[in-house]
Parts: sequence; C-alpha cells; structure tokens
Amino acid sequence: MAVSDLSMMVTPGAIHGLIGPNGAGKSTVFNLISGVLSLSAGEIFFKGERISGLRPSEICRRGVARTFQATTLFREFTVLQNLLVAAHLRAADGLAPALFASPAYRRKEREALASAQENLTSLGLGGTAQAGRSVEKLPHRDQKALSIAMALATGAELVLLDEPLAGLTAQEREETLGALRRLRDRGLTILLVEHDMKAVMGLCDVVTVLDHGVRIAEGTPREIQENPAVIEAYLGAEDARA
Amino acid sequence: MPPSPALRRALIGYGLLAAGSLGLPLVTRDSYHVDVATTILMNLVLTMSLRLEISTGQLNMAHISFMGIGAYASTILMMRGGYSFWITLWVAGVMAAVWAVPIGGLALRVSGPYYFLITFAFSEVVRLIFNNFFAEWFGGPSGLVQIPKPDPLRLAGVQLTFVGKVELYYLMCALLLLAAAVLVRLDYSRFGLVGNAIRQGDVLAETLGVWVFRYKLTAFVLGSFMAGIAGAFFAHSHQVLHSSDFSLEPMVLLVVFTVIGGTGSVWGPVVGTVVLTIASEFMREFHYYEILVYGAVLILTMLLLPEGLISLPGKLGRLVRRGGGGEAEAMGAGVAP
Amino acid sequence: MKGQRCHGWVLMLAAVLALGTAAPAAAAEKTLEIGVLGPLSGGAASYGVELLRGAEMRSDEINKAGGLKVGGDVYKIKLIAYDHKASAADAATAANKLVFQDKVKYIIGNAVGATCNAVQTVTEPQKVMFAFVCWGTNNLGPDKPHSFRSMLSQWEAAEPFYRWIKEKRPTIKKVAVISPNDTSGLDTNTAVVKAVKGLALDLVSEETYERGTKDFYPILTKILAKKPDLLDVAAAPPAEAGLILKQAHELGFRGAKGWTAGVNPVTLVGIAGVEAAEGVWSPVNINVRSDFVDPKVRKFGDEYEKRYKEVPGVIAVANYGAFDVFTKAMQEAGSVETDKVLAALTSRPYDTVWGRLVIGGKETYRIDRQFLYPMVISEIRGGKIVDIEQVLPAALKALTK
Amino acid sequence: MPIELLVQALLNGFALALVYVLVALGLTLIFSILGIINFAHGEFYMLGGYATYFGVAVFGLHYVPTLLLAIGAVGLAGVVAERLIFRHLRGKTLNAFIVSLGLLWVLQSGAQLTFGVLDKPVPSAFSGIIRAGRVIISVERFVVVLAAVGLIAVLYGFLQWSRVGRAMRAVAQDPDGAALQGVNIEFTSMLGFAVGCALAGAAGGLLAPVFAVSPPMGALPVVKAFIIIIVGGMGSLPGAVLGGLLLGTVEGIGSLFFSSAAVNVLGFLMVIAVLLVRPRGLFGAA
Repeated sequence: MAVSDLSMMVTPGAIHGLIGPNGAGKSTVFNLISGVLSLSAGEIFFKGERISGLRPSEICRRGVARTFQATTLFREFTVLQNLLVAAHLRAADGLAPALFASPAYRRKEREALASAQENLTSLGLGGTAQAGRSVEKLPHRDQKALSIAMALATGAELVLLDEPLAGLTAQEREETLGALRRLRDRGLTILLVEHDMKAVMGLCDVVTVLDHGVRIAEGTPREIQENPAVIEAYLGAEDARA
Repeated sequence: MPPSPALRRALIGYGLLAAGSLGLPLVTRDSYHVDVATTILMNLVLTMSLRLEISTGQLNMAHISFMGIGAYASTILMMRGGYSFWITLWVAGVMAAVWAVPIGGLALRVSGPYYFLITFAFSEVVRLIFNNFFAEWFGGPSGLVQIPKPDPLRLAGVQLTFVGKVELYYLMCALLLLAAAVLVRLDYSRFGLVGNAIRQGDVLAETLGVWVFRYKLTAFVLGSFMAGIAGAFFAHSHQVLHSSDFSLEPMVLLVVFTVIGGTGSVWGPVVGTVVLTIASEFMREFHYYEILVYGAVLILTMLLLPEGLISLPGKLGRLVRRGGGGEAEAMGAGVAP
Repeated sequence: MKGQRCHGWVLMLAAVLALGTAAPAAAAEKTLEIGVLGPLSGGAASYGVELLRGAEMRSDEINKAGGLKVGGDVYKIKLIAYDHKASAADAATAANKLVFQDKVKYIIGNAVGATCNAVQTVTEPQKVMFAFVCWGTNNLGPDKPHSFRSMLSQWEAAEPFYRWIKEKRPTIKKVAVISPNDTSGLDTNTAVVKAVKGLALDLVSEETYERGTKDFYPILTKILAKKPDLLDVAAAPPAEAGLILKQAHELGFRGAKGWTAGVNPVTLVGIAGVEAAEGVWSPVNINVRSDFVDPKVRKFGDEYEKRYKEVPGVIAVANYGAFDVFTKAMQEAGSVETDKVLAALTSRPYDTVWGRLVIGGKETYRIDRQFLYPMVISEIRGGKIVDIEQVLPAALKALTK
Repeated sequence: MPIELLVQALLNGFALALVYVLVALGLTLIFSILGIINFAHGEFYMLGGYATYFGVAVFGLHYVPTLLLAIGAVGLAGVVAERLIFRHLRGKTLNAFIVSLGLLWVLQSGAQLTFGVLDKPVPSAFSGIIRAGRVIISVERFVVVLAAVGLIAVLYGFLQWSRVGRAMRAVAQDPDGAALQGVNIEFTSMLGFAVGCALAGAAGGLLAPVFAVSPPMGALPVVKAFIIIIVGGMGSLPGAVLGGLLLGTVEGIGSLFFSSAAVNVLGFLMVIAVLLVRPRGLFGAA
C-alpha cells in the first residue's frame, strides 16, 4: 500500500500511536522506517541522522527495531536462541572471533546471554524451563512477548510495534500495556500500530491517523477522538466493513 | 561453565569422524577400499562446506566450479610455475575464494530459485571456459594429464611422501579434519546460529541488525575456499583433470549427498556422503540398471525421511518411545564456552 | 507406490545376497573375469551399451562353445561391467574396483576420451590390459604399454579417405568439417584438416558443437554460406550426424557428404531420411547388413539384432572384435598371464570380423598398440549402405609389405 | 554480411525457441503452483516424444491425432507423478530437487531399458521447403512454430478465461486466499501439474519428427527452459515468450559470429546480466 506526503515526528521517550483503517498504509510506514522497503522520495531521520537509504541492519544498529504484524520468530529455534540472535549487535560478529573464541567473544556472548535472560524476565517469560522451549510450542501471548523482547534485545532506543495486542485476551492486553508503560518509563520510545482504539487512547501520548496513505490528523488522544476527519474515516470504514 | 549438551554432541561427533577416518587404514588397506574412502573424505569437504552455505538458505550450484578453479589453479601453478604442492594447495583455496567474492557478490543479489539458477548459469560459464577457452592452459576438451602427485613434505626431520594410496588418504584425512574442525566449530558458534536464523527468516534477521548479505557472502567465500582446497587434492591425487569433473552431474551428486543426509545438522552431509557413496559402490553391480535403482532409492528416501538420513535414529527413537515428550532440541544451541 | 518401494529394496537385497554367494560357488571351473567399462546411462549411453553388448555377444559364444581353451585349461568368461556415467572421476573409481576388488587383468571396452585417461592412471601401474575405442591421440603411447585401441581412429582413416575422395571426385575442392566439441571430435577435426591440407584441398570451414545439440540450423547457416563442395560430419555420432545432414538438406545443401568417423550408418539413414543421406561416404563404418561384408559379420549382426532389437554400430563390432583378438591371443600364448598375452598380441596377425587384423601404429603413436585392419569405404545409396572399395590404412600397408 | 543471412539466423533462433517456450511454460506453471522446480520436466518432454514415436512409427497412426494422444498421455503421466510423489513436496524446494532428480534418472534409464539406447526416427508428416528469396524454412519447422504459437495462445486463454485456469492463477498467487474462496487446492495443483507436463509432452511430440527421439533428449530443452524462465521471470507467460525470443535472437545471431561454445556462454551471460538488472526476470513480480 502506498504512502504519500507523510510527515511525522516521534518525540523521544513517548509512546506514539499510528492508527487508521485497514489499508491506510500503517505497515508500509513501518517497512519504510525500518528499511525493509526503500523510499521512492523523501527522507527519514533518527536522532538527527538520516537513516533512509540504509540497510535494515544498519538502521537497527542506529537504534531502531521493529516487530511484525504476523508475529515473526525463528520458528525452529528455542526462546533463548531467538533472543541470542536478537542480541547480535552486542555480540562479536564475524568469522574469526567465532572460530577462535577470543576472550572478548566469550565475554560478549556471556553478556548477550545475561541480557537475553533479563529481557525474558521483564516480559514475564523468565525461568530456565521457558528459555529452552521451542517457540513453535509457545502460547500466542508468549510469542508476542518474545517478539517484543527480541526488538528490545537489539539495544534499540526506538521500537516499532506492529499490533502488539492482536489476538490477546483482555487480561493479557492489560499485562502487555503495563509492560509497555514500564518500558517508556525506562526511557524507551515506542511507535505503535494498533487496532484496539481503547488501548491506543489509554496508552499513547501522541496519535497520528493515516487514511489511504495520507496523514489526516495528529494530536493527543483527546484531540484525535474529537477530530471530525478521523470520525469520518473510521465511520466510513466501519460502514464499509458492515 | 560445563559444556552444553550441544557442544558435547559436537565433540563426540568430531571424535567419531576423526577416529573413523584415521582408523580406517587399520581395518583395510585394500587399494579399492582406500580409494573409495579417499573420495568420500574429499567429498565430505565439499558437502560439509556446501551445507554451510545451504544452512544460510542458499543452494549454490556453482560450488563445484570453485573446486574446479582450485584444481586448475594448483595444477597450472605446479606444472607451469614449478611451485611445490604445499604452496599450490593453499593458493588453490585462496584463488577459489578470490573468485567467490565477485561471483557470490553478484549472485547473492537474488534469492530463492533465482539464486539457484543464477549460480547454475555461473557454473556452466566456468565449465564452458575450462572446456573451450584458453586451451593452452586448461587443456581444452582433452583436459590435463600426467599431473604430478603432491611433493614430499619434510616435517620435524621426517620425510613424508604422498605417492601411495594410503599416504594420499592420510593427507586427505588431515585436510578434512581441519575443514571439519572449522565447520563444526562455526556451526556451534554464533556464526552458525545466525546463519541458521537467516535461513529461517532473512528479513527478520536483517531487522534485528544482522547484515544478511555479508553473512551469506562470508559463508560463500569460506565454502568456496574449502572447495578450492578439495579441488587441489583432487587434481594431484587423480592426476588427470577434465572440465566434466566440474559439471552439473557431479554438482548434483554433492547436493544429493547433502540433502539425503539432512541439511538440518552439520553431520547430515557426513551421513549422506558416507552412506550414499558406499551404497552406490554396491549398486555398480546393477550395471545397466544402476542409475534406475539409484534414482528410485533417492525418491523413496526423500519421501520417507524428508529431513534426511540423519533424522532416522530420532524417528526410530520416537517410534519406540511412542511419541513421548522428548522434544527434539534445535541444533546448535549457539552458546560457545 | 508400495510395489515400487518393495521392488527397489528387493533388488538391493538380491544384489547383496548375490555378492555374498557368488564368490565361493565358482571354484569348480576356471573363470576368467574380464572388465567392461563405459557410459551405460545418460547422453553417451549408446557407446557404453554397444560396447557391453559386443562383449556379451562374444563371451556368450565362447561360453556356449564350452569355454575358452588356453593351454591345458578351460575358462568360462565372466563379464564384470560398470557404468562410469561418462565421468572421469567415476571411471577411475570403477577401474579401481575392477582392478583391486574384482582382480581383473583385462578391461576390454571403454569409451569417452576423458575417462580413458583416468582409467589408465589405474591400469598402467598395475599392468592391466586395457582396450578401448576412445579416439584421443594421447591414449596410446610408449608410456602406456598395456593400452590398446581396438578400432581404427581418425589418424588411420582420414588421410586414405580423403586421398580416395580426391581421386574419385576431382571436382571437390572446398571442404567443410564439423565435429562435437570433445577430445575425439577435436582430434578428428585435426586429422581431417591435416589430410585436407596435405592433399592441397581447400578447408573452408572447421566447426565444433556441444554434444547433445539437436538444432544445427544456426551453425549450418554459417557453414553453408562458405559454399563447401563436401560436408564432412567427421566425428558426429550417428543421430547427430543424421540431424546435421537432414538440416543441411533442408537448407539447400546438395554437395558431397563424408563421415570420416562414421559409426552406425543405419541410424544415420533413419534420422536423416533417405534423401538427405544420399551419397554419404564413410571409411570406417561397418554395415552388418551389407552383402559385401564377411559372413561372420552378417551372422553377428543378425544375432545382435535378434537379441537386442537394435542394429549394431561399429562400436559393438569393435568390442566384439577386441574380445575375439584378446581371447585368441591368450590361446596363442597358451596362458592368460598378461605379459605373455601382450607378446602374443603383437607377434602375429589375427583373423577377425574385420578380416585380417594387425596391431601396429608405431609411426603415429611410437608404439604398436593400434588395431589395424582393412577399411571399407561405403556409400549410402537410396537408403542402403553399399560398400565400394577396400582401402588399407597407411600403417597396415607398411606392415603387410 | 548479407541481410538474408541475418534474417535466416533470426528465423533459425525463433523457430525452436518458441517450442522451448512451451517447456518453459510448463516448468513455470508447476513452479508457481507447487513452489518447486521439477528437474524431471525434460523427461516428460521425452515421454511426449516416445508417445509420438510409437503412434506414428510403430502403430502407423497419422501424426496429428497421435500428437493429441501424446499430449493427453503425458498429462496423465503428470497426474500419476503428482499424486504419487510431488504433492508431498509442496514448497519443499530442496527435497523436490532430489526427488525430481531421482525421477529424472528413473525415467531416463527406464526409457533406455524399454525403448533401446539408439535414437529412433519419427517419420515426418510434412515435407518441403518454404522459400522467401534466399531465406529458407522447412514446412516441418514452420508447422511446429505455428503449433507452438497456437498452444501458447490456448494456454493463455485457458488461464485467463476458464474457471480452472483462473483457480490455478489464484492458487499461484496466494494458496491460502484461494482456499478461503473455495478453490480446491489439491485438485487444482494436480491439474496444474498435469497441464505443465502436457505442455512439455506437446513440445516433445512436436519436435519428435524434427529431431528424432532418444532417452536423454530431455536434457537440452530443460536447460533452455531454465534460461527462458529466468530471463522472462518465474510465473509469467508473456515473460516466457519474451525470454524465448531473446534466447532465440542471441543463439541465432550469435552463431553467425561465434563458436557454438561461445554462443552457449553468451546465453548464460544473458541470464546473469538480466538477473543483475532485474533480479526477478524481465516480467517477474517485484
């Protein structure tokens, strides 16, 4: 889905919601920011540095990580292995260190392991029993949590979360929302795509609304809820769906 | 920290490989047995390094071409340049690796079936060049003959010669154990872990900060280096070279060995290469029917054991335990000591 | 599905059992094991299959006649045939198996140039006798005293053939030659070019093509633009030679046609069609159906056809002949030991399906290891192969003088 | 260089390339529906050739009905192969690679053992030459080209307008979506595989009188088909036609100037060049 003429700014330390009817281009925005798709025009900056045009891995290295709408994990791996891959940027990369297991390599692997375990705990996935489980056999909620933990494990300062609440029960949603707030309190910036309006309005500091690839509104949740263009877009969409 | 179960398995596996290959001449010194065993060891270097590439999700149909580059490089350097085998052997690997950088760099811009087909196109170009161009160097369609055996090696005052089959066998054995040490080490390190992750989801890996292209290229170049070394051994042990040694047919056999063994484990190609080579030596008795039987065996093996021969013990085990909760541990736990 | 699976395993099981039981059972009678190599599958299979069939024909004849009497012993001949799939590396392994596992002292039959070199790295150091039909020039030499070529090659055939053409048809000036792009093809082209130039004819085109090519329009368009008087499909195998001639005919070529290394004219006529094959001359063809050939050859051809439902080409005849020559030499030597047989082979002429056969070739190869026999130049007329004239290869002429 | 020679060269290249396009279309159809590359595809071409051989040369039937029968027979063989083997391999690229290799060997070797090792001529139903100035094409080849173009058009119509054809395209694009819309995936896959094989069989039947038949005859067209589909883009019918014409041009014109080996190299270099500029072929989806 195409996105055009979009200009938006994410404030550090905030939870920024990105909403819009189906097909509004939310996921495309994520793909563009994370570098999975390349821009045909325009620029994206992070912390004053241009990141558009970089490889996704390079964008991640600058501190931007993401999750995917359909929960994406390394399916054949255990929970711990998934996190170890995610901690890649903190590890010693390349052939020689792996081959000769230099002290630095070992130290970094130990640190990666420790931080992976810490991330697991913070998302309620702690315990050695969990770490060794194959992710295929994990409940949906834990898979979602793991994908967020992996984005965090990269050491990102900005994480893009694509529908972190989808498919969760009411109680699980509450837990996740709590976890996201705690993350913000630790100084993390979050850009969030979510369909659950109540959750978005309750959680976000700022909300941007997209429709057909164009920004139609931006502001605090309260402002957004009262914006006629937004109501129009959503009502139209609801009508169409019904 | 005590070694993880995965690492212990790696050490046991390597120990078995080393004991088996080093001990074989104690069991038989029959020229034919030693010859087949040498071929197996050489093919193991090729299939294990091919599996390194496959484990990052790419089937490189030009793998055999790098063996060819190594073989011709070493031969020409020795026969024209007069260099010792102990130099040309390593130059062969380096030459293969050097060519792997541009070829891999171009081929890795595409993926999936396109990668498969573009590497096939590269391999055909290389074979056609060996066969038809620069005939004064590559020997043209007649190939190269009377390639000298490896030079004697003076090691700690002892003169080692490489004329007899058993001596050549031990040389190949040393090369294999070196290559296998590197490959097994990598498989159980972060490199193997990340490579495997790339195979499962390259976009996810990339967004988690893995420079996927560089990983794939590293695997490609390292794999090609090993293929080049194997090629040099091939040239000086067979003593004749022909472009058809590096064509689609032997390449296809390497893939067959690797996949029938199982690409999920570093030991898959070992099992596949050993079992299939021995089986096909028995199948020679079928003369007219050999290929027919071989083909049928491949079809049945793949349909019955989609994960390769390496999955057979696990399958049997599960049958015995009636599907008890023993969760198969994913390979290469990834944490090195 | 299930049936198919069982079939494969039963076959394998049977083979393993056969392997286990075959060895001790043969003790009562003396057995002479002879190896046959060749591509039995894939694109070059016709060569290997014909080699093996020729060997089967002759060894069965010998066994049916009670065995081979050598000195005071009687041997049953047992063939051990392996498919080397036209791969040099596989040929070396197969040769190792024959020499070290099966302990054969004779490998009679191999084709595909590159594999011959590989087999020789095994047979020569072990002093195993090796006869083949590969046309590579370097397959014979003083460094390979146990290697024999059991059919005429381009070096024997090309010069007398072109000399005959020049005498018979002095109007032919411009010659075009085409061969497959491999050892035998290139060596054949070289021999033809040498003969053509030596006879002061004009070589207008020398082309090669990848084996397996079916469409020759592109290459022929280029060749025919040079307006040759004679098109020589030199080392092209029968089917490809047939396609070249058929397509040349379609493109309007009506000149003379030669086939310096022709191997199976019946297949050629079938594929080219009667019209396009009209007038093809060939010096080494053997037409087992011809009225002119030795009755032995006709009988061989009839029985071969009855048994295999295909017409034998020159390779089948050559390997049949090679078995004949080697077994006769064993009888002559009164022993199956290789050095005695080696001496007997080169000591006298042998009467075979080819007529009188001598092993010579020293002028070309610096050692006498080439089977030399009278070659018959044939012409295809109305789809029939007609033998026109017998010509002696230069080396044979020199020997019989 | 006279212009007639160039025209002749182009004609030479195009005539056969269009038949190889049929093989390529079958290969790409199977790929897009099952997600696998069938290396035994050339062996279905071979089966088409032998079916035609038996009809015409052994049983003395007329060529045209024989060809239609051969196409049907190979399609049926495709159904058998799909049911027994290939349906278990959906999306498993590596396993399908090995299995189709095994099948290639079984079929090729089986053909050699049953039909004999020598090439068998198939009498041609058409004779004569069409001549335009100094440019020549045999009636036989001309008919083959017309038939190939006709079959490509029929396939296009089938995929575009028939219900099953549309179902095939739906499965190719998105199997899950197609299943949701009530498309019977199993049946559609089977039919797609059969149609793919039938196309190869048709090509084999068309070229049987031109080139004769032999057990290893499938090796060449399948390599050409690979080149065509990479150049044109997997899963694209117009791409395959364009790829075929490009290959025909390179081979036809190239043969005038270079040795056959160099022309083969050129073909593969074209593949590499196209993929570097357009990584999914000329018509491949981005």
